[in-house]
Amino acid sequence: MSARPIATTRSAAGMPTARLAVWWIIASEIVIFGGLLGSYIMHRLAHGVWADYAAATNPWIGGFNTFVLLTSSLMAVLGHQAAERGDGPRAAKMLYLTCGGGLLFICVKAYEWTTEISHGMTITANTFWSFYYTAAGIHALHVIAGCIIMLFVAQTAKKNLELHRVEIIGIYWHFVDVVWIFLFPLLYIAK
Amino acid sequence: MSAHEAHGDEFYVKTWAILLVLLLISVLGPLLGHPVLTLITAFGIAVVKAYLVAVRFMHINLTPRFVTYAVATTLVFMLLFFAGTAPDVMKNHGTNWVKPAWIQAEAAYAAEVASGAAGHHGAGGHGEAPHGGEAAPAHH
Amino acid sequence: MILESLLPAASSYARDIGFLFDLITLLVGVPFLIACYLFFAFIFRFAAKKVDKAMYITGYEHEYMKWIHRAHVPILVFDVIIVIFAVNVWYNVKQNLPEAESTVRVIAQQWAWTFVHPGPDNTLDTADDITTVNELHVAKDTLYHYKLESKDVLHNFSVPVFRLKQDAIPGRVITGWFEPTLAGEYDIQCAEICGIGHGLMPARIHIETPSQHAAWVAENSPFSLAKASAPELEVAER
Amino acid sequence: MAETIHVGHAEEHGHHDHHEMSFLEKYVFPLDHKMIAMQYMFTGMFMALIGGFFAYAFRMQLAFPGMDVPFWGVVTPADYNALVTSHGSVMIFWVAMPVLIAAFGNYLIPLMIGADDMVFPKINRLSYQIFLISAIIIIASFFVEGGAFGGAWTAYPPLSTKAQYSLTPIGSTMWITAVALEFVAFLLGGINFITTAMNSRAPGMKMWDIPMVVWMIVIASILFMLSVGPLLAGGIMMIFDQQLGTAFFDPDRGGDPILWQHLFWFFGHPEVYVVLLPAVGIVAEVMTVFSRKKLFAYKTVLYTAIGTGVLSFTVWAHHQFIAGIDPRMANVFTVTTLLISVPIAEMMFVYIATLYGGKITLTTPMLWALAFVFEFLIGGITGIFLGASGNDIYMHDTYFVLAHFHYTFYPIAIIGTYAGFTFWFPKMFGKMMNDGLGKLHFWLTIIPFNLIFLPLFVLGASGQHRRIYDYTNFPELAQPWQQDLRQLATISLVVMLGAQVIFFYNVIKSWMSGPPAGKNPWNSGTLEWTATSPPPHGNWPEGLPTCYRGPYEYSHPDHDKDYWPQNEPA
Repeated sequence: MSARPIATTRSAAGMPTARLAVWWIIASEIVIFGGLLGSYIMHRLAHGVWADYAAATNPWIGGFNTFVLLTSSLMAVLGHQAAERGDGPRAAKMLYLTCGGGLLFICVKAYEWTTEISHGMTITANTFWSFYYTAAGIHALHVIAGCIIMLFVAQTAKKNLELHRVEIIGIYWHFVDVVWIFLFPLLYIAK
Repeated sequence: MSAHEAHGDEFYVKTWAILLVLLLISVLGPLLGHPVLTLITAFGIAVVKAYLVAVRFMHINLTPRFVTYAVATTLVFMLLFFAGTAPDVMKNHGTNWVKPAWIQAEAAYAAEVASGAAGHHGAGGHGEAPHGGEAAPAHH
Repeated sequence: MILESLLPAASSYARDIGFLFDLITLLVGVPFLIACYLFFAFIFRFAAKKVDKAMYITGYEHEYMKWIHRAHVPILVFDVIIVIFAVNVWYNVKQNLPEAESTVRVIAQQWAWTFVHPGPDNTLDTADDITTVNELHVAKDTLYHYKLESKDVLHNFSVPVFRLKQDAIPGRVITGWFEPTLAGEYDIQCAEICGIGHGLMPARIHIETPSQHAAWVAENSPFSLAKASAPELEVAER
Repeated sequence: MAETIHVGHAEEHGHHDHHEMSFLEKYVFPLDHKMIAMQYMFTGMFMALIGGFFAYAFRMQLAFPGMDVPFWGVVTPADYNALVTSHGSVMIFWVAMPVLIAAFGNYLIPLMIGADDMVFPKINRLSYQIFLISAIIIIASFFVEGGAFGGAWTAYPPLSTKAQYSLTPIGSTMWITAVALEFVAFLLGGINFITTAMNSRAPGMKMWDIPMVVWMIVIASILFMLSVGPLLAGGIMMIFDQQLGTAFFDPDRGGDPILWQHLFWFFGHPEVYVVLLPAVGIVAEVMTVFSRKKLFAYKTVLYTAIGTGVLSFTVWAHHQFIAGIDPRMANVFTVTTLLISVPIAEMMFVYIATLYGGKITLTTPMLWALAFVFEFLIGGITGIFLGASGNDIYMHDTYFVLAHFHYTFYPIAIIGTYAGFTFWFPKMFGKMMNDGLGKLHFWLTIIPFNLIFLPLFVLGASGQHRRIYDYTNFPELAQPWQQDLRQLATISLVVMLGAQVIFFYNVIKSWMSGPPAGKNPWNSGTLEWTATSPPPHGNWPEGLPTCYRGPYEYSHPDHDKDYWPQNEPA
């Protein structure tokens, strides 16, 4: 691995480069989800019949998944605390737990989707389900991507290296959590 | 990152506990069956939860102010997008234009609700795929 | 003036749009010429040959900045004038819907136009409607509503001599109006790309004097085509 | 395109890294921001040639309908649609964006703010690789069954989502995939530009000491990042509509085709300013150097840029006035659209004011910069005609629109690029360009450019619609004088494209055997001119510079030389 440029170590804006970058990533992600969910809300408010479609979603599974993500977020922030204290192995352990949460989330999601699809509620059933699978699917992709990156971060953190990355991936993970916090009422609760 | 070192792990566990209580409320809210209440418990609480996560987990208040502004700007732009787009997408008619198929579908749905068959859609989605598709506007 | 010199104006609002075009030309043309004059004057006046050393101007000095600020005044005024006239024309053509004397239905599809004329009874969706492909017949000095639909993709009902343009959108019926003021035969073009045949959707609009138009209607109504006694029936229906 | 890359190869004097880098590491998978910039630059120029060739093919068809176009053949309606679609997409997404933002951004930001590299070199490299893949996909779409997508660069559904309408089952999906990938590439690049400029400035470089072009690229990147999201989401929705059979944009099954137009133009309009601002920044650098004068009211330029950027998010529906949106909305968007003329006009005034009191030398880069101001002025004022809703009823989708946005995009993408490229060529390659050949190229580009598009204003005003492959089908558009104007435009285009040979000859010849440039051939004050030409990996191996003053301290009364480098202690 080549040496990190001096540029990366400067912080004229008053915060470390990686943290600055992750916030910009989040800003650009907000508009991706914002555009999608905005379109969804427009349709949802306009079509009364969608409330009936939404009734077929299972809020208990959705609620459980919210619980899983919130808990994994807690693990991520505890990992960050450990990293602040310089405790790499504990940070890594917390990140692995976070990953476990992500994995559980995906598994529950997979179960939920298989059930729904086998009951005929496919992505082409109607536009509500199209939005449902698209929004939740893009979110799930973020969860998977977060998990993969987190595994790499945990690998280095275990050796007490690059501990600042624990915070960065944590912020990203919290953002994924926040997206789900909004997806959950939009897709499962509002009826 | 030094300002939040005052917090111990308990602080985060406590926050997590609050989030779980809020989650429980938002799941149970709809069971009361009051639409306005559902709206509050679902989205009001989502905003509170998001705020808690952003402040206590993501430490947005400890980052330079411009980050908050940038995030706020994206939200404002999304509202703008919604405001500009909704008059076309959210309406079934407007100044000098109508979406006839949509209006028909709505009328058909209203008739169905009136005849007490509204529950059919939710259940119908479970049963047969073709019905789910048929219920979409414009097929009537 | 400018638009009319390029293409005849054949609708009641075509001249309004022509006037708006002239107005904008004037209001942006004058500042443009002034800006160009200053631009080239500075380039020649301050050429390296003629200047010993450049001035040191930050641009914040009041004596220089005031010129930038002053320039805003006419621009804002011109903007306001343009907005007022533009919105006025827009309101007349698109938002306001004057009482119709007749209504035609325009249906776009890949790649042809179908026009439904109301027929002798001057009412759409009756048995005597006259349906034509790629030719629209209208009477001069009659206020028409059009109901625009599309069967497949986006199209655009564009009649350049009317200065009229409106997208046809599947799933929507869009209503608008026009009042032909000039007899003749003109183009209807599709102005929204609609696939391979987009360039092959030339329809024609036939603007006829009321008597000519009545004759065309009589000749083409389903009854007159079916039976020789149609004219009587037409009179009876009226 | 790996072959084109090493045109950009330049002798490297020193390395950060101790081991000698292999050819692959250095030119194909580089981490050095300058080499990535060169990759973007030459990929962009290659794509510009392709886009220019597309324009040549369809303009020949318009001027001489049905002719057997040399190097292409007979242009069928399907060909014509594919050509105009790809010309638009390629020129905006694969030429203007990579060259103006990515190439100049990558090259200039670290050098101008006194950093040794971008903050995330690997993300930077990944950004280029994704971009390259997207470029390959868009070109490859010409060779699949059914041919390339032909639904215009705006890709309005249902034409773009349903194969039975577009007749390009694979081409449509390849188009939207390529565009989406390109956006991902620029999101990655944009994050790099923003964080680098925000965080990695040289010690002492305050907000108002940042060169204008850096500001502009950063603002443009922010605009891009905040506007592209809805379209990315829309792109995914469109791919699902095409391939999975969902109905997001299908009115028959509960969707709405207008939704796509909003998603598209919510991005599409800020996109204009995304490419405009870097060009404006480049022109600021060139104009100050060659008029030996401080930029007139630096902060004003900056505020107008930010103002334009914010306003650009509020005007998008002026592209849709007659596209079926609710007519009442048009009034709102007319007002915001005309409002945007205020900051843009101010920006142009400030540029003209910068010339006042200067000592102007008309070198090749300066000619390009001045041409930018003049031509963009024309593009700007003709925009008023289209922003005024009443007039747009007639002008929408005519050649007037086409001429208008070519008068904005051409100065931005082509003139701006030439201004920047000829200006920083000595820095990039360490050699001076031939000024005589440069001026010849300038005049042979700028005169034909005006002769292409001025006639198109007239044609547009006479009612000629866009994207029609043969106007002889329409009696009102088949008049002899109109055909003459079309032929004039086409012949001018061929002349202009031919003139580009001079440019490439000049580049290669100057690079091979031009006179050495030295560190600071233009006597410029900004930091990049304090590095060797070309700068080695790490830019300043002897130590990164410190900044003491603003970038445009030309002809300062307290200084004996007429320029005062930013890194010179007081």
